[in-house]
Amino acid sequence: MAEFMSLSAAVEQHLRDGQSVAMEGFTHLIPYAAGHEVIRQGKRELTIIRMTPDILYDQLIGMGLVRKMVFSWGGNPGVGSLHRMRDAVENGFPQRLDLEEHSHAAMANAYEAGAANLPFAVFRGYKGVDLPKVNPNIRSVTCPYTGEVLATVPAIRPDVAIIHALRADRQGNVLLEGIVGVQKEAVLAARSSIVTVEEIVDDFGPRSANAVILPRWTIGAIVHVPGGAYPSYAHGYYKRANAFYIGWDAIARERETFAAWMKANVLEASADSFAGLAFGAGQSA
Amino acid sequence: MAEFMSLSAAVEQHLRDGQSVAMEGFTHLIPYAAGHEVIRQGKRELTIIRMTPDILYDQLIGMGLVRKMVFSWGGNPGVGSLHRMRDAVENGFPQRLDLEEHSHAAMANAYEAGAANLPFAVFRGYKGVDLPKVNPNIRSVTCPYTGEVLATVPAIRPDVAIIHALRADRQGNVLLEGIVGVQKEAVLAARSSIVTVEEIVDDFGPRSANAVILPRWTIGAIVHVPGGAYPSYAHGYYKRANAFYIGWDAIARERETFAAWMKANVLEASADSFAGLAFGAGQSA
Amino acid sequence: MSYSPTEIMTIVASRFLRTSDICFVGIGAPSAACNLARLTHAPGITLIYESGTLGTRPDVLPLSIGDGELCDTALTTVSVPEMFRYWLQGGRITLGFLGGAQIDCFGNLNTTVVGDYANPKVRLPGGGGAPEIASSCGEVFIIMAMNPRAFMAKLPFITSMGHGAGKGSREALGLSTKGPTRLITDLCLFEPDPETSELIVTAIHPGVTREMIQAQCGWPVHYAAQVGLTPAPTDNELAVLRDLQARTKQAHAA
Amino acid sequence: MSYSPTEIMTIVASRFLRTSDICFVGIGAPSAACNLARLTHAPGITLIYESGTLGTRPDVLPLSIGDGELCDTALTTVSVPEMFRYWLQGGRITLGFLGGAQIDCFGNLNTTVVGDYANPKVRLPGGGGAPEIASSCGEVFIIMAMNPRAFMAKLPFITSMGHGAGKGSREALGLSTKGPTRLITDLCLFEPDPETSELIVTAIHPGVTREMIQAQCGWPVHYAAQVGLTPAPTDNELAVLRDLQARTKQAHAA
Repeated sequence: MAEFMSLSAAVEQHLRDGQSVAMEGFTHLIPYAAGHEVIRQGKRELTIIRMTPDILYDQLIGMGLVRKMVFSWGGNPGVGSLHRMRDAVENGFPQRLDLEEHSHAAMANAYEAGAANLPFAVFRGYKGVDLPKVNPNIRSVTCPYTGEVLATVPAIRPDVAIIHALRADRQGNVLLEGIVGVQKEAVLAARSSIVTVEEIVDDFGPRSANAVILPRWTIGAIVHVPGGAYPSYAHGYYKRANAFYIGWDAIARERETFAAWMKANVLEASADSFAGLAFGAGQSA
Repeated sequence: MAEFMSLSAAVEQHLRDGQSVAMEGFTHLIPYAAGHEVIRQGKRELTIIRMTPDILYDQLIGMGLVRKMVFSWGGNPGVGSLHRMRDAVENGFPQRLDLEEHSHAAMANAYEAGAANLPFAVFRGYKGVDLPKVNPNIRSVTCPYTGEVLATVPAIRPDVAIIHALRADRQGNVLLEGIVGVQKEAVLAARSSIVTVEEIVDDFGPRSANAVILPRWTIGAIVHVPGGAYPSYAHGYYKRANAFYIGWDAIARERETFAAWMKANVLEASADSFAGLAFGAGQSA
Repeated sequence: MSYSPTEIMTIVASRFLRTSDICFVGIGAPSAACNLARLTHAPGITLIYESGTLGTRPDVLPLSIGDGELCDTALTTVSVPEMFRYWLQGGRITLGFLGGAQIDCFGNLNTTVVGDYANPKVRLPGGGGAPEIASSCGEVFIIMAMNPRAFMAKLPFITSMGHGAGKGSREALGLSTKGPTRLITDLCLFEPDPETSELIVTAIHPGVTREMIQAQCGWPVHYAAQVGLTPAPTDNELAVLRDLQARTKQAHAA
Repeated sequence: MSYSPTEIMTIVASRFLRTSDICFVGIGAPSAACNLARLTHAPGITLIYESGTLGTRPDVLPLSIGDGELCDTALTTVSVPEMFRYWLQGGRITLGFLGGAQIDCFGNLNTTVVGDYANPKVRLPGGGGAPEIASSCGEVFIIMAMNPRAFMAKLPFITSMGHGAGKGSREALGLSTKGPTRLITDLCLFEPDPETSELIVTAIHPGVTREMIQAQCGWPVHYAAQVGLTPAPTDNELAVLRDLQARTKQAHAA
């Protein structure tokens, strides 16, 4: 049942060292503020799960919080590599990073199966490619009607899901809109969840009868963090800081510039100060 | 690609004798007008598919159009039996009716698998019950990760899906809202489709970013039939004619009263005359 | 105030509902009981109808599972595949309701056929959501008026599973949900015997005798060591229920 | 007007797009080519981005696959699981686009690793949607600038399948989709040889020689019996493309 609390309390109470955590967001609504709090609290030995790990996961990896990553595409979209991820995979710095790699189709199906409380998902994929040779979790079942062999993937059931949403009402129901990605599935698949929101409203008011809403009884903690998706975006609140994404390439390329940036902007900063950049266009990175 | 046409042309061009057809609608948006046109055209040997066959399917069966029904709950909701269906199953009148029976969970999953172009669906169901003993299409697969045995159902892939929707735009995109049931899945799972709509608009205008819309390139025929869901309802257009559903019980109980009603209200009537009752409250049945 | 057998059945069911429950509601008595609870002691109760409406608060009772009223008053409405995958199978529902044409002493239900499946004497509507409601909800309440043709020693067909052949049947199938924890009838309340999982009478409604119960039951009825007396419906319970039914009747006549 | 290698590559790709196509669009050159086609000869083209946006009409090119612009201009936006289940796997997409770090002569692509998978020399981003785009779309266009380290005789890792080991490989895996039907580069156009499915040059861009092509290709390039000359970009094509890119650059600097 959704409980309103501070960001630090939410991360303290819901995420423990060694757990698996999915901080989802498909370009839109990436939970940067919550992820930065995880870094400030210095959680260790995490398994991080995400279809499209981007800068936030680069930061978690570069700060040495991560033992394993489950993913399907790891890059800085439209810009290039995640240098901290590459440093971990190619050089074991700051520590070895285990990868469990899937395709997007597999990950999307695996979240869906998790939300549906199934142990695995079936899909038509991985035809003629090499990933099944290096990922033993890619298996198959035979259709009991047609004999067709289809690919399978284990359901994703994270210990904790962390997402950023547009609005919560005072009862703790949460509304998403726009590019909704796999966030609803991630929350429903997880054992507990933290949701940061742009705004808390008395009531959602007039809306589509089919609005994407997570009822309060599906959520662990709700935290009010305006700007909590910055430098990603929150539809109707602020735009994606594309310049930040472009600028990140130079920051993350070297270990020293990365460490300095993290110290100044995350470790020694408050959640509000970084998130606040969402509303002061252009002065970031 | 969606083509606007008359109801009679749509049914003539898209549905042939001996085919399988899903006229879906979960209380809301049941495509009565289109179903009545199927009756007027006297299609034969149909396989009719629906989770909740109600009065419309009672009529198709009672008029002798149906060879087989695939379903999960066949009744007049809140009222009682479907007398024409029972007469066919219990007495073979007007002809023998084969049944393929599933649970709602199985049917919902089977439509979803059809829309997803999979040959079957996996779900956790049918524990400790007798239906698998009488339906050979209820089978199982073993999870390749946990060893759990799960139920399977073949995907539903109807030759034709027929649904009623709220609005189409002039390009042929179709919008559903409210209780959307399995209609989107039925259309995506089918080889072709007929969509009747309450209204044709220039543009859908302001709407939820996540509105339930079927793009024009997923649809066969679109027909403008205001009231086309009557005595079911169209959200925001007219309410469910509960009195009609209650009154149907007496009409359908006897073969003669049923035949007379069908003659007067369907065979010798136009689609518009019956659908028009949606807008003249209370004078029906 | 005097009351009907259906009224006390509905009111007794409503009393067991908690404001924290997430209920998968069927049409008829379950719907009446859930909304009565919502309008009296359990204002926060979450009602879900299989048509896809999450957290609905109807002003009148729906005639069917997908009336517009349910959608208009819902937190949101999802597709039917999502309802059965994420919400029911997802294990989100704490309490499901079932009824049926026939029941046995372990709470197994038949809503499929009377007689042989291939050549039935009476073809009933079928299972609908029941098989998976019975297995996926945290617990199940069954509401049925008693009569000896409905309360049967042996069912011709098992549409949804209660406690199977008795204690341990559910666990043997890998189920961790509780199954039927209460059978609420017009005469009395049954609950599973902790030793055998047979449904035994734990409370009797006012004015009802053990003979009256047995006369309406096709199996030999067993009783708990301590059998309670159901408190009569209060004036408030009856008033709220009748008001709800009157609003409903008026709405459905339209 | 003069033009860059990237410009002619984008323009050539755009020319092959039909107004009836349903395209699964990737970021970068595919996105530019699709939107150029939409703004010139294929106004009815349907663009789908894997973030869930169906029928989107962006005014500026997205930097990432899920920019708000895509959602604002879409017919509707679905969840990512639905995108991969109903729309891609559902067989709704007529044309998919792929690019990659490395390609072989059968249009197989590597975007996973250079070197050994467990101990890679270069860790690339991974497959993302590519493995299933390659198998589920009706046909696939690949857009890549040529260089000999990218156009390889043998790939270290196959991320997405083109024509496998050649003619018949796709059919042997049960695939009925066409796979790569065009490889559009900055120097020339490749299409599969009908006999072998090897990608062979069918048209050469203005000012490019066969020697220049071979110099940028790690496999021995083969040519169709009749090799065409790519018509140079028209002034209108260049103007529309540059206008789009200028708007995009301005928007992304924000």
